[in-house]
Amino acid sequence: MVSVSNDKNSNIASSPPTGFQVIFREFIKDKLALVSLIGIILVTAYVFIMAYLFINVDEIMRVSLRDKYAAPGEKFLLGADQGGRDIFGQLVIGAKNSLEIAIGVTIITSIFGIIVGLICGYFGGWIDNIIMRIIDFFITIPSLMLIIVFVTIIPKYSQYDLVLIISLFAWPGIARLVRSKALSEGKRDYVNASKTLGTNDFIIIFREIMPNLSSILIVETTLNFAGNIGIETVLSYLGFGLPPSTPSLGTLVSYANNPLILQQYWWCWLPAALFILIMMLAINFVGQAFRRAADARQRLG
Amino acid sequence: GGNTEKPADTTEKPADSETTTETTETPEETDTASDALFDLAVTHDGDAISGGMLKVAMVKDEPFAGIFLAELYEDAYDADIMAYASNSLFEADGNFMLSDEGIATLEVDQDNNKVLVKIREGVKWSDGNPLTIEDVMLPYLIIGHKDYTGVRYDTQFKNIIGAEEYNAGTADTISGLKKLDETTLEISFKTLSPSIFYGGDGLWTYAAPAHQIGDIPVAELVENDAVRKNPVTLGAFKFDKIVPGESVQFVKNEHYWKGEPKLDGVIVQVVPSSSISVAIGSGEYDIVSSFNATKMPEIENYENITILGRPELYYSYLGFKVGKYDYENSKVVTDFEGSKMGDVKLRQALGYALDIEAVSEIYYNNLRERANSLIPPVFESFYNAELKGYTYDPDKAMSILDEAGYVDVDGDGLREDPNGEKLEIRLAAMSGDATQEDIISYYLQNWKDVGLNVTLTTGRLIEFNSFYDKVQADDPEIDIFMGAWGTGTNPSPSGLYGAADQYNFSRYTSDELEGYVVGIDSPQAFDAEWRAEQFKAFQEHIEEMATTIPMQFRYEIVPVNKRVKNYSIDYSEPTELHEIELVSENPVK
Amino acid sequence: MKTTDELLRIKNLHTGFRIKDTYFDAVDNVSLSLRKNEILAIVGESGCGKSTLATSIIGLLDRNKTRIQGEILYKNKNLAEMTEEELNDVRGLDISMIFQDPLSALNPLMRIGDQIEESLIYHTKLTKEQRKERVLELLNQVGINNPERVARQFPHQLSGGMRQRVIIAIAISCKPQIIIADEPTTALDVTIQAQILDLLIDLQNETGAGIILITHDLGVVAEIADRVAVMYAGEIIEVAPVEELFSNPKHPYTRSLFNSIPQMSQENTRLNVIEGIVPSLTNLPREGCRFSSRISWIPEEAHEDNPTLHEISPGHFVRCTCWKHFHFKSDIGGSHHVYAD
Amino acid sequence: MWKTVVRRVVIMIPQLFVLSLLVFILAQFMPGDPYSGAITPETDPARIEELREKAGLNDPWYEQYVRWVGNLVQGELGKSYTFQRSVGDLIGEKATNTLWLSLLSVILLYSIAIPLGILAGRYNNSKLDKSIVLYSFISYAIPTFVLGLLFLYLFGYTLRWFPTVGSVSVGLDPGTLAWYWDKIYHLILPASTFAVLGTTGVIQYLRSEIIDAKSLDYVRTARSKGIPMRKVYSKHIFRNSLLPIAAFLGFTITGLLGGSIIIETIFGYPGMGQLFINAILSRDYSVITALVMLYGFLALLGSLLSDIIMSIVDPRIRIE
Amino acid sequence: MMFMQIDNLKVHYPVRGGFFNRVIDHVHAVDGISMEFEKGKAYGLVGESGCGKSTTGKSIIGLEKITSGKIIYEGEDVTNKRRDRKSAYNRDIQMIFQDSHSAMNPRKRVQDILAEPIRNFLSLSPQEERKRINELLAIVGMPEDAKLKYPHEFSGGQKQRLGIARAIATNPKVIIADEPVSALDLSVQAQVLNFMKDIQNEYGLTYLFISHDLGVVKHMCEHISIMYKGRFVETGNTKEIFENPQHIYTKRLLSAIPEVSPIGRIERKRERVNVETHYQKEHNLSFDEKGRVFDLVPVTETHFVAASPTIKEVI
Ligand SMILES: Nc1ncnc2c1ncn2[C@@H]1O[C@H](COP(=O)(O)OP(=O)(O)OP(=O)(O)O)[C@@H](O)[C@H]1O
Ligand SMILES: Nc1ncnc2c1ncn2[C@@H]1O[C@H](COP(=O)(O)OP(=O)(O)OP(=O)(O)O)[C@@H](O)[C@H]1O
Ligand SMILES: [Mg+2]
Ligand SMILES: [Mg+2]
Repeated sequence: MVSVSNDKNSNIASSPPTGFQVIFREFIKDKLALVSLIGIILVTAYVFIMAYLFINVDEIMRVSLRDKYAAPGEKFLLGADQGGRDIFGQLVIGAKNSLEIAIGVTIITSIFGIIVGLICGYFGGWIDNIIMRIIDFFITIPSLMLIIVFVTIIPKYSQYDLVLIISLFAWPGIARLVRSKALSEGKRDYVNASKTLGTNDFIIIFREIMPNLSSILIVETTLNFAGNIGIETVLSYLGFGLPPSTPSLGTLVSYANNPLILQQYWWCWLPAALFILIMMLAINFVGQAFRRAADARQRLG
Repeated sequence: GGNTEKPADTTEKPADSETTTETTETPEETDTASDALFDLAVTHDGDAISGGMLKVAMVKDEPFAGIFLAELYEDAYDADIMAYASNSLFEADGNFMLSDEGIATLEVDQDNNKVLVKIREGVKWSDGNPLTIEDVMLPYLIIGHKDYTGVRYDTQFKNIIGAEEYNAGTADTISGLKKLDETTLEISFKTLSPSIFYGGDGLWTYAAPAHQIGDIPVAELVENDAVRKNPVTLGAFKFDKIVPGESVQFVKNEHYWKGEPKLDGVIVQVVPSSSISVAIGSGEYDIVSSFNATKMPEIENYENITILGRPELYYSYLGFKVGKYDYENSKVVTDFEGSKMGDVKLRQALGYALDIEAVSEIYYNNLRERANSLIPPVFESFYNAELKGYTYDPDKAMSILDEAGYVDVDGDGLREDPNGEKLEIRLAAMSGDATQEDIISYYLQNWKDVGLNVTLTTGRLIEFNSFYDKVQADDPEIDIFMGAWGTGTNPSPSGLYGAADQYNFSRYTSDELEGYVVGIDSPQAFDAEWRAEQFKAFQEHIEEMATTIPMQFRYEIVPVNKRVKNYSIDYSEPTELHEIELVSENPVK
Repeated sequence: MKTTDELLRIKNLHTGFRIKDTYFDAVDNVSLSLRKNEILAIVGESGCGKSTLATSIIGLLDRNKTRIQGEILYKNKNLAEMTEEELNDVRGLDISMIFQDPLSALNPLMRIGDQIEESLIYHTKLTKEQRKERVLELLNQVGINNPERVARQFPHQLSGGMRQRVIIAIAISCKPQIIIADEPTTALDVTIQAQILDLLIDLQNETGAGIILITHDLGVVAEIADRVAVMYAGEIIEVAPVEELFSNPKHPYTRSLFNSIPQMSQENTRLNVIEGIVPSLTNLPREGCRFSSRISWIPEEAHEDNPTLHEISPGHFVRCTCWKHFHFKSDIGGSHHVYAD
Repeated sequence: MWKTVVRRVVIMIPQLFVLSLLVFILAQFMPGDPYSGAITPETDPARIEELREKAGLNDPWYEQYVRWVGNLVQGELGKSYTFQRSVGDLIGEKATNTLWLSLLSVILLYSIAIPLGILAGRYNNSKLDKSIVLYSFISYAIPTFVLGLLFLYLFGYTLRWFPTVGSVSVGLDPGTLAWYWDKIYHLILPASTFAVLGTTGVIQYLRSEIIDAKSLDYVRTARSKGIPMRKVYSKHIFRNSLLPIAAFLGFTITGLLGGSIIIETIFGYPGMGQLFINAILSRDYSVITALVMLYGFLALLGSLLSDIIMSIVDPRIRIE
Repeated sequence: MMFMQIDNLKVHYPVRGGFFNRVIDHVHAVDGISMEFEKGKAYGLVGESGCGKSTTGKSIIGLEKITSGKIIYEGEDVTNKRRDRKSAYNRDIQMIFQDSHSAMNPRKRVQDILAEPIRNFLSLSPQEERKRINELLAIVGMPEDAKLKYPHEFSGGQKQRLGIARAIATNPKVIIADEPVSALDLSVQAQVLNFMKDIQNEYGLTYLFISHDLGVVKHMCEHISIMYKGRFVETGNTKEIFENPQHIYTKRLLSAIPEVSPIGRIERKRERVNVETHYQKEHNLSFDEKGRVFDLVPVTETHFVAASPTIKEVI
């Protein structure tokens, strides 16, 4: 026992566990992650600025029949689709929509999942039992199917409804992960110490345990974020995503369903597909760097 | 598919926005109204090989239902497949009227409301059993049976004397059916109209193999193997193997009454719309049915195929709600004053504002054209070619609106109604493929260009089923709607424009209109000329009232591989399936 | 000592770990020898390099991250220069090892019998039946009562003491000449520890193997060791036969250690405290007497510049001559409130 | 063991019950019903109303629910309106296809992922490892449908190596070798898409397990026995790292079932996923509800299967 | 004067299993122990792993649910009040944990760690709080600049001292120390033990000192209880236990402790073997049919041993 715990001590002692420094060092070490991070920030900023300040959605979505499948060039930076609508504009707006949905879903599910997970993991007992049953239920049900069913029954649905629907099915996964981490974290003596030192449960949960899970939470949130971009595009691809005439990456990519477009009018789908691919990759690289930062054993820096 | 032997199907059906299904089962007729954009028949030369399998692709994104019995099927694709092994008794002439060429002949006794159906002797089912008059009677007993759950037990069917009693279970059989001898059946009707010559009024034009399915309880029929797996048929080919929902393999029917088919067999396969074009290019299929016109550019330049085309029995329209249906009393109540769309000028303006021409050209490659009337030109004798229709003319639209007092008073670029109130017109439109969304947004744009604020009911395109649900229920969210009808072979407006018709969706009726609608199907209409006049007057009247504005007629195109010989989709010179030949072992690539 | 008795000779061994592209020696110029029939204990505080020394001998360190210099002579061959394949012929057969944590040292998914049998497969020519028999024999030998059953069980089904016996059985399966035991009893309760220690003594008496026993528990050392090497900061600072060391410890570090054992002290007296902490690998003092900073009251001059092991009596070696000047700090009234970073 | 299994199955019942309620209520909210599209001018609307009445669509929802659950319990899944057949038969047919697809996907997935994961783990930090990791990242990042479409286009349309429609060619006699082969041939494209996409998780899991395992005590013990490295890897490291993967099998299969919706849509493969989308589009409730229930049930079975496998392969959690 | 008493304390953990995960059995982690604490004394709790030592400590301080039994503190029954976090009882009784590293939140600076009990139990102004923290650091011999560091920046011994500083922040009367030094090296262990003794003397603290190391317990405690399977087999003052062990289990435990002297080890080994065989033989006599430890019977006024009512006379 003795030497084991000492080894651990010395390991951790050699590098402080405080978040940002470690993360920073990790990024300095891993150039790819750094480039990814900067790229994500720049692209996101660009997309949002363009989408909110410079691009008029109505303008973009205006059908202009004479420009059907216009090739990339002067008039349209990335060409036009079958409705003669600017692909670039749609890409930007679509990216904005996908990102907003992903962000929305990530925030909602993270907050909800983290709170529920922490409470279950910390308190245990019947609260945990009941909520875990619910979570088990959610995890085993065929969520993609139910999302689709939901989308078809909501009468006047919007982007926000979509966020809520996806969130409804996405939080249990996070809650379960957080719970298991909180469960093991809650067994650590500093939690016991806080209890004996008179700190109340909610402070322990949110001020003691949560910060210690923060690195895992960051990693999970990042990877979930990537996943949520994915789910939106899949739904849009299947035709159950964003409402029509709302530009979406999934819709753009689904143009590739048509072999003619796939081959000849590649500009309709390829930019969106590449955007998704690169975005997911970049987020993933960043997530991996976070993960290494969170796990002392894997650190590079 | 370009089959030849389907009997007349008189029913009109709502057509959804894209598929060509509703009309694929139409019989052939000379296409006279349009200057042949396409060939109607292939002219591939070369020596035919003996036998060979004809590969037919059926463009469809879902599996087919696989109910291979004319009395029971509901999915038009099933009918498409069955065409190769059809149980049809009659053939039709170029005017869609039943002819004497088929297995059976029809004698109509107008005075006594009776018809005689006589079958040829020596016709055999695909299993070698002879066709009997019981086989002709069986379908009536199936459709009329109390356990029958299909839609074919309808008003028309009840026109057969004794059908209702039989259906209620109070009679063991339909009293109006009388077997006169081994080859003749007499059927008595309550009334008869010209529809009888098109296979309407309750006449059933198919036979069913009584020796195979006669003893199967009607309730169990639809799931029976005799319907699903090994139907016995009368057509040129017979069912051989079926992969449910995906494909069917036919082999030639040696007992075919017109002679042994030249092909060994036919394979019909469901092909998703996304892969069809490439498959055509690589010669995967010999004949492609239900090919969507929007995909035309994808195959235009292929050298290995001939593209056949013919007008479809179809029109799409813009409907205006000008009243309600009174479900208590089963009648249409027109109320121009109380309807947002009550002003005929407003309706006309909405029509003139639509740039349907551009849509037809760009999206449909001119495989659709601006419709000017509610009768497709194929029905040459009924079609009113003189009508101008509402061709694209935004200036006219604007001046009409100005005239009618729809002007922009608050300066937002959108017109207010004559009272100066904001005018928002709610459009219900059906969902379809990606193109459909573009087109609808383009139309909305068209209207905006003339200053009309038209928005979508529910904010999105509405799925086919619920679209008709809402339209039929007079959903207050709907001011105007875009629908389509497949006319079938009998373009009679009854059922769609009559004073009691639930499917009179615009809820317009008037004495004048009702006069035409009733007239067209009255006994007086056995006088063809008089009937034609009524048709033309009907079309004129609707154009004038603009409660339904025709939008598009469409073409059906059938890509055919260059190895296929003797194939035609001409309504008047139909392909004889048993005559089709192939000129090479392998498809032309 | 006769050289024929000598099983293993370590000469100037340096084992360094690579940390950020530099190698830091965790074992720094260690020379030692092990004789037949001898239990050599290596003691020292956590992090002083005991385990590193042991794993260097058997060659289990990750070659990409470590650097081993010097000689580890066994049967006139230098283990430090052997390839993995050559080492595999030695491991298990001639030299085997016992690890500290008996639970994690056994494959949780493998039956006990199979785990013991494994080394027999590669080092002996026994048939399957013979091996099975030998497994039972071994289990018997380490004092397991129902070997048939235990052989079929999985590690988690055994208690800590049993598992450690199994590990010992694995270690002795091929009758090795040398057994290296790295803290074999630290994870066990005292009663079980006693049993395991007794078992080791018995085994050694039976087989005549040389045992290197690594521990930080001086009590354990006193109970079973024949000779003791005390390590500090990667170096051996004192080597002596066990009675000699316990009765006459010389190096200030050794002496401090003895005086910090509660058992040794009189009741209600203060325990001895060594100022400062064990330096970590990256900032080990590499020059002079490594312990000097922790006995600051001993004048600089008292330490040797390059301290070497001096044989002060037969078999008793001490590094540095500062021991001559050592007296307890508490003896001169220092405070125990010491803060050092 | 059996007791535990039975217990788990018993626990599934309330879950399925809640799911059934949820699904049923949702289905009630769906606009339209199967008869709403069945209109022709000659069809008496009263006839349609009569058919609705006959089908019980006008009853209060709870009555319909009770009836539905009652039938469900008896294994009677209802009748598909669009296909006019018993849903059980219909799904049975499609389920076979989907199961074939899943099965082949799983086989392909593991036969790609396991060697790659093992190589990456064993030679970690090597060039090989890095390229495997990169591959796994990319296969994670690439959206399913993009990969599917590319495969379809490349191997299906352009190279024409594989068929692009259907599940089997017509004309072959079911049960013959040629028929089986043809089925597999039709499956290769969708299954490989599936497999490629699924590899990420397995590769990364295996890789990190193996890297971790290398420094575990029991591996050190094994090495100290002097057995060859090759054996240490195969008997200790790989075996121990692979066992959990075997246990994932259940989850993987349910995951694949979920993914089948997308894959089958892309490849037009007539399985349950495609059936589901079509049923949604045609408001074929009995099919929708039955499918959701079935997927839910399979998911539960999958997790049960995983638990059972886990308890079989891992003696530590062996259940009695 | 007994200012705290534990009366027939039991902590049973449910064991779940069978159908529906019902409770099918209980682990009797602590199964009826009684203790009395005098002010300013140190009580040792010794026993092999899993015998219930930690559970005892945790249940006293309120971290575990007590199944039955009573805790009387300063004449008041506090059994159910322990769970009220801010009660006076909780302020007066504190704990030092075995693993000093995991007992401190790695995300918090030393000053926040030390401030936690102060903020919870004492209402001090920020200045007073800062003063108190400085004071505490001085008590445990750490410089003030330690305040701004994180726990991982300290060595094991230092961390343990910080743990002690935190425990004494609210001037508690009782400290439960669960293996406070078993993770430490000898020399560091000495530091901490010395230090614990010092503050005990200075503040009159009462210790419940849990350890498996008899040497340490002997050094620290006046009174020792030997625990086995949730019950006491023997309790008495240190001298009595070491010089006159009564229970066979105590004897076995004592004989297993290695002497720090090689002299006489052969005899000790022989002795161990004797005790062991004796233990195996006597095992049935020393425990009841179910292997449960008998109730305690007095040997002297302070020395109690578990013995079967029938063989009481034999002892
Ligand atoms: N793989 C490694 N990489 C880098 N440093 C290491 C590694 N293994 C050990 N060390 C360092 O080498 C030094 C000696 O470690 P070693 O494990 O040999 O000590 P030890 O005496 O066995 O200690 P303990 O009593 O805690 O087991 C320590 O400072 C340790 O931190
Ligand atoms: N939460 C729990 N649920 C069930 N059993 C438990 C729980 N905590 C402890 N136990 C059991 O209670 C008994 C006493 O445990 P405890 O931790 O008090 O022992 P200990 O004497 O402190 O042991 P150690 O010296 O290993 O710390 C053990 O058998 C343990 O397995
Ligand atoms: Mg060590
Ligand atoms: Mg404990």
